[in-house]
Amino acid sequence: MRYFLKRFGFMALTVFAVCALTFFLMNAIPGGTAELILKHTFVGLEESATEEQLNQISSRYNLDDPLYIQFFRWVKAAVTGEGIGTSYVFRKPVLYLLALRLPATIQLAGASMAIAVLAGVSLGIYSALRENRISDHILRVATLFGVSMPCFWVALLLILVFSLKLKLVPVAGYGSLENLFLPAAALSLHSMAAVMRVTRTSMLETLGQEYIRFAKAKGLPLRKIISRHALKNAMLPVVTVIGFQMGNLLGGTIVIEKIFAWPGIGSLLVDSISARDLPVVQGCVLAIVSMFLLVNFLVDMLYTHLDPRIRYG
Amino acid sequence: MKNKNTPMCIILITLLVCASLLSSGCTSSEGSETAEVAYSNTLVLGEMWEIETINTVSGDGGTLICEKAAITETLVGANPDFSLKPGIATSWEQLEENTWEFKLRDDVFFHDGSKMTAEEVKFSLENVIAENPRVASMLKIASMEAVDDYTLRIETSELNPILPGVLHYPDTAVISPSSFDEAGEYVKPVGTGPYKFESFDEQTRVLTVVKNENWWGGEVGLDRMVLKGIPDPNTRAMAIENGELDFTVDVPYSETDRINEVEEVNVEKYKTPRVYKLDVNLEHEPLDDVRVRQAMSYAIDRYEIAEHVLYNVGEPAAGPFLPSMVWANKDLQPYTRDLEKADELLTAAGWVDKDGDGIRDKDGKPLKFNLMTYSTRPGLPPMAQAMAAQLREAGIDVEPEVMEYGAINDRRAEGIWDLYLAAYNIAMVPDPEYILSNWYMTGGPDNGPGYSNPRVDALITEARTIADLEERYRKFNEVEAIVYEEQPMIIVAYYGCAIVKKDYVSGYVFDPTAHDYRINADMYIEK
Amino acid sequence: MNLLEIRELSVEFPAGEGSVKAVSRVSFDIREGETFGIIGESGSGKSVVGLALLRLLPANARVSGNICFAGKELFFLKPSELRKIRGKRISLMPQNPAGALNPALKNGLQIGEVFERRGIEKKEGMKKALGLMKKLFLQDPEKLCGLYPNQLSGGMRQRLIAAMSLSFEPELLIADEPTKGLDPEARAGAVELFTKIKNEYGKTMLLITHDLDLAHEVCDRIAVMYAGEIVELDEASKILHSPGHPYTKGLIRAHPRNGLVPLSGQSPSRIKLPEGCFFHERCRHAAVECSRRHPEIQNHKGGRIRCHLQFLQ
Amino acid sequence: MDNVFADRFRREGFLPQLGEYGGEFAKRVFQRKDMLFALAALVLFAGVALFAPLLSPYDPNAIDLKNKNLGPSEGHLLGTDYLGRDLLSRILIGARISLSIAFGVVLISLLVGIAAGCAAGYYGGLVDECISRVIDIFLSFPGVIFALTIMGVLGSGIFNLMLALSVVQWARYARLMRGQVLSLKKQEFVLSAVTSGAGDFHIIRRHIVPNAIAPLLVLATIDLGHVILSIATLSFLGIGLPADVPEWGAMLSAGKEFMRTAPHQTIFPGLAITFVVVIFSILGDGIRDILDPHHEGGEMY
Repeated sequence: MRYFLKRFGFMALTVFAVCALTFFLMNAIPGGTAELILKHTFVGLEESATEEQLNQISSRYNLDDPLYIQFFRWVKAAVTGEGIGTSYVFRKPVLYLLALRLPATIQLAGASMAIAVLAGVSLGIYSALRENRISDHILRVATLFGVSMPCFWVALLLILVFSLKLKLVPVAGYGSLENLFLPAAALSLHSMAAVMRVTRTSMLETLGQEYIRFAKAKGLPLRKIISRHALKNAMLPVVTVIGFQMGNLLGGTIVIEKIFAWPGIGSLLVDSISARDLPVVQGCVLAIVSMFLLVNFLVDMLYTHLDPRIRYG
Repeated sequence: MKNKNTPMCIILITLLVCASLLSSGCTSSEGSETAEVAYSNTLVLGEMWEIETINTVSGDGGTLICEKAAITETLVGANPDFSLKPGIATSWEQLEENTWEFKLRDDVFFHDGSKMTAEEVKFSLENVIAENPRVASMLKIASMEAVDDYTLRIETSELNPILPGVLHYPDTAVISPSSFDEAGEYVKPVGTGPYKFESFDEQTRVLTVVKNENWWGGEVGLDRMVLKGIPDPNTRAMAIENGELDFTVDVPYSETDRINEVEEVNVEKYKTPRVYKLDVNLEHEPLDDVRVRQAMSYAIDRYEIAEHVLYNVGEPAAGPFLPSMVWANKDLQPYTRDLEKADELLTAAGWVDKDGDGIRDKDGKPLKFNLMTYSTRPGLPPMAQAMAAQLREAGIDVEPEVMEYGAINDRRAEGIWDLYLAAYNIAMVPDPEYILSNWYMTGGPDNGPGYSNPRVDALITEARTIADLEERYRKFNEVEAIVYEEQPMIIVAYYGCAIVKKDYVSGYVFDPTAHDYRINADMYIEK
Repeated sequence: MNLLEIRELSVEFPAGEGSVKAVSRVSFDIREGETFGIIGESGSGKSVVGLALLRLLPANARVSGNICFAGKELFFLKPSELRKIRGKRISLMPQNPAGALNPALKNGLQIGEVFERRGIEKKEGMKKALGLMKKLFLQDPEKLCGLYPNQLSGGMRQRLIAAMSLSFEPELLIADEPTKGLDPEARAGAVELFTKIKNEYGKTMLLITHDLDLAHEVCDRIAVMYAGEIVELDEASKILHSPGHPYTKGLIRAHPRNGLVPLSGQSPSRIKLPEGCFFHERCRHAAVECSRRHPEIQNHKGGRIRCHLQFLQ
Repeated sequence: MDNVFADRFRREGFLPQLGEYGGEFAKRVFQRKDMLFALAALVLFAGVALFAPLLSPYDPNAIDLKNKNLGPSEGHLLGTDYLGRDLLSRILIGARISLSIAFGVVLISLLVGIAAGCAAGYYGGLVDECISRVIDIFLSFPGVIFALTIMGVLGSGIFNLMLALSVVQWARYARLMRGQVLSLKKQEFVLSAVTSGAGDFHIIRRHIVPNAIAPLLVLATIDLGHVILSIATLSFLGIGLPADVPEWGAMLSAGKEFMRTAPHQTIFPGLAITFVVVIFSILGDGIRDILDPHHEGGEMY
């Protein structure tokens, strides 16, 4: 129990620190927030703003208060459940926007992770069982390229082939399964390769263990030995890597969502950063960090489930 | 121990199930797409910006809702030559220096069925004045009064000859009080235009509008229009080619000719009221020397830029106004490239290449400038590169720098810049005074170069009080001629717009006064 | 009646340019009902013999020779046939009970899986296994089944493994170094355990050990291995009380009870074996002949021995 | 993962016999064909980056509007870009930009990481507690996102990019360094230095840093590939380096507009990125395999 308290305490601290960091960072933007809001919403980026217009905006959004008071106000609203601000651009509460966008990101990241884990683990096992055969070598080289290719490049190549040449799936958009295909594939490639390589290594290591030999001596068929004895043990490092990959994946969603016009948190973040929509940036960072921390927490819990030697508490 | 682990498993499994449910959830939304088939006359439009909000009052939805979705209308309209024409106001008159009277149409109904009267117009304008500081400062309205149902009297706080022009600005379009809920929160645009708001999917940011059967202007061409925000030009191009769109604008300029060749798709190139211009920092030596500025203008090959950078989406420009504008000085021609003339001018100014490094110098100092620009408009960075290359051939070393908008503002505020390439709107308000006074008057808000010419100031101030348009425009033509000679801002090219549509989209008429493009009510789909 | 006949068994592992000769030309028989011991230093190849019997060696091992179990050539069996023998007719009790149990699976599952698809109801099998565990001095076996291996002591793990190996009443039980790494108390328990197995179940056993005490207690006949070869083979009492081979003598002298006189020198390199007798470099009695000619194993006084000295005198 | 390195080095007594071990290390490197290949490629690559101005057939910034968007031909081996600039020349110069930024980032992170790690490990107590918390926080969320936010504030540019990526990277080095210092502090030569009255700075500089740095260098090698990917990603999003800088990600970003008419502008820069990252992946994996055989080809991160 103490472990969990400590863990959650740290998670809360991290979220707070990240929010504070983002807040003060974003307010250090050249040009000033009031001017950016004014230009983005009312004037147009290229036109000039008058002092009077600026003052009007500043007082409307309480931008004249010292930063720490603004931040305190934000924290207070967040903690009391009032919300985490209102978007300057969308004219909607940030929480509402996040609720709108989060499912798309979870869907994309979830699908990619599912592909990465399923394909990565099966290919990894296959590769381990065929150690040093041709197919193993091919897979290992493929893995090397998988982790080295930039995912946006992969995405562009996929569009070029599947949308433009073969006309199998739409170029971009959101809504149906066929829209999910390319972004998920592009996003999962890197993680898939990473998962596969770890699975292979860990599988090989596990297959050399004494208890595998003993299981053979017991007369169990190979399939059973792999599925029951090898897999669970081999999964331990894989689970750790999945935790690491989650960070990568969330980072990757930003580019991928941008390319495929996917209405998720990642594209929202990029757009908000260029529009200096501070409350939304803040909200997106908050959401992504929370998601990442939560996934890592779950991964740790899964770890204890897989390995009875580890116990928190 | 067992119990401790089971919840974890359950959580994980739930998460996975959630993910799969979400994906199946989005397949079910396909159902609504098939419903589209029921409307035979639906147009799918690829809008060039992300559709972030439909709020026309406190958000930046004005242009979209008025010009692209055709839900709302402005009091004042404009002809293709930018002269004003009646909108939902039939006529207007300047009664006294600060008093205007607008007569409204008596046959206009809002989409909620209610009649539009002067009271509603007053309410609509008051709302936008309160929320939008930009509109407020352009309108300069002190008070409004509904004289009768179809007469609106406006008192301005100071002399404002451009008031009718401002009322053509899409943010001033009239919306019904039913656009707001009881708490006064904006809900949706209820306008008077040819199309009615139907839905806005905030997740996918798709705006759907349907035909307004009772439009005062007559029959409306389309049953339904679906607007999807696709900010990436390349994606728009691929989407219309793949048949996902019927109408879009501004595919990558480089793709226009190729896409025009694609079956069933055609591309039309137009000029829009926006210019690419190079601000010159007059406070920096030697840019204060008019000969240097003229030489630069002669060194820039506007035709090559238009052809190879803009792919003819846009044209070489002479002055700040489109030649088609009624008030434009039609005598001016774009500077054509003339390296000999540039050499003459620079040599006269004392700049010659003494050390033979290809860059001119004077008193041991090279002729070297930095050039800032930004990347939100795709034509700018390559244009900066091309211009730098062209200027270099005239012995002027220009170093282009693509920067964030905020950083550019800072640099401009601090005066740490030489040249600034930007794309400026020239008909935010269809009136020449707005641009000329903002750009060229001493201390004007958009007078980035710090240009100050008493003759220009006098001409503009003088024109303000002249009611006769011909006379007024003559003054402005003179201003144009002066700045053409002095080149405090080097106007490079007119901004272009490429309209890409399927062959079966008929009746489209390009409106050059629109910000990007305007959807006209006559547009229809030919089957 | 011989249950198992091993003829000319050789095992090599490739290593770099050459190969390691782990076992060379080993031949012996195990009679029905007897306990046959193989003793020798670590690395003498004795465990490899045990693994070779069940074809559990790594894939890269090169094995030659014949092994005939109850009239069947083990090396010619198809994998499915081999699985029918493994665990059911020949059981292996692996060395290192800690490694032989899968740390990620509960004990009960690991016991139960022996019965899977073997024509025995799992419940019935478990009942039998539980009874067996009780007999093998394991208290409260039901509770043990719900635990993970890391929650058991070394001795308990060994008994658990013994119970698994015996649960099918195999015709041959191979016990590989059962006392290795156990503390003295657990070791004493192991001796007791094997005595019990021998007496109560009357099993045919192949006991591979370096533990002379255990061999003394349990074995009927003993083979002594050195550098991959059998150097002496005879009745247990004869080997332990009046050994013929100098190596056996050395082994016995090295035993704590006999004064702990260690054998000098080291086992020869297995990649490049010396000429002549493999033991001559360490042999106190080595004659000229010993370094010239490799001795063959020969019958001698009812047993078999591989030493020139025995015949020179 | 980091501590695995540290332990391994410690176990092997890496530092007292650095030279000897180094020889062994080199031998093992030369035994592996993939690492030899990667090393050769890296040398080639570094050479290209170093001598890019000499090697490139054209001025990478020379604009030739009449010859824009040309496919690969004899005159332009990899074709030209949308302003008629020679793509091969730009990719060659791009090698220099990517590599120098990546080295810069890793170097800054290394220095900051060493300083922070030393302070935390050496002084312990409250200092350690504070620094460790900060490290944990920095490690507990996806780096790209943080870098993106910082770039959004600072604006694009080489220096800003280096700064943003360093801010993201340093914590990994700091954590590793802290672990190193903690175990070194207990070693005799440090203790004897302390008892002989040497100053803290002297001890850290003379005894701790030289003995703790090897595993950090390993991490740095592995990191180079990641940093290059991050640079490309940020530039692709248009917030890393401006589109006119011949950086691969920026080139890709600018070229994607011409994907259909001139796909070579998308394909070649992507290939260049992949190629370099593959090299660093092989090197990183190889070094780790050699130093830590039990961890063969394991976690990438």
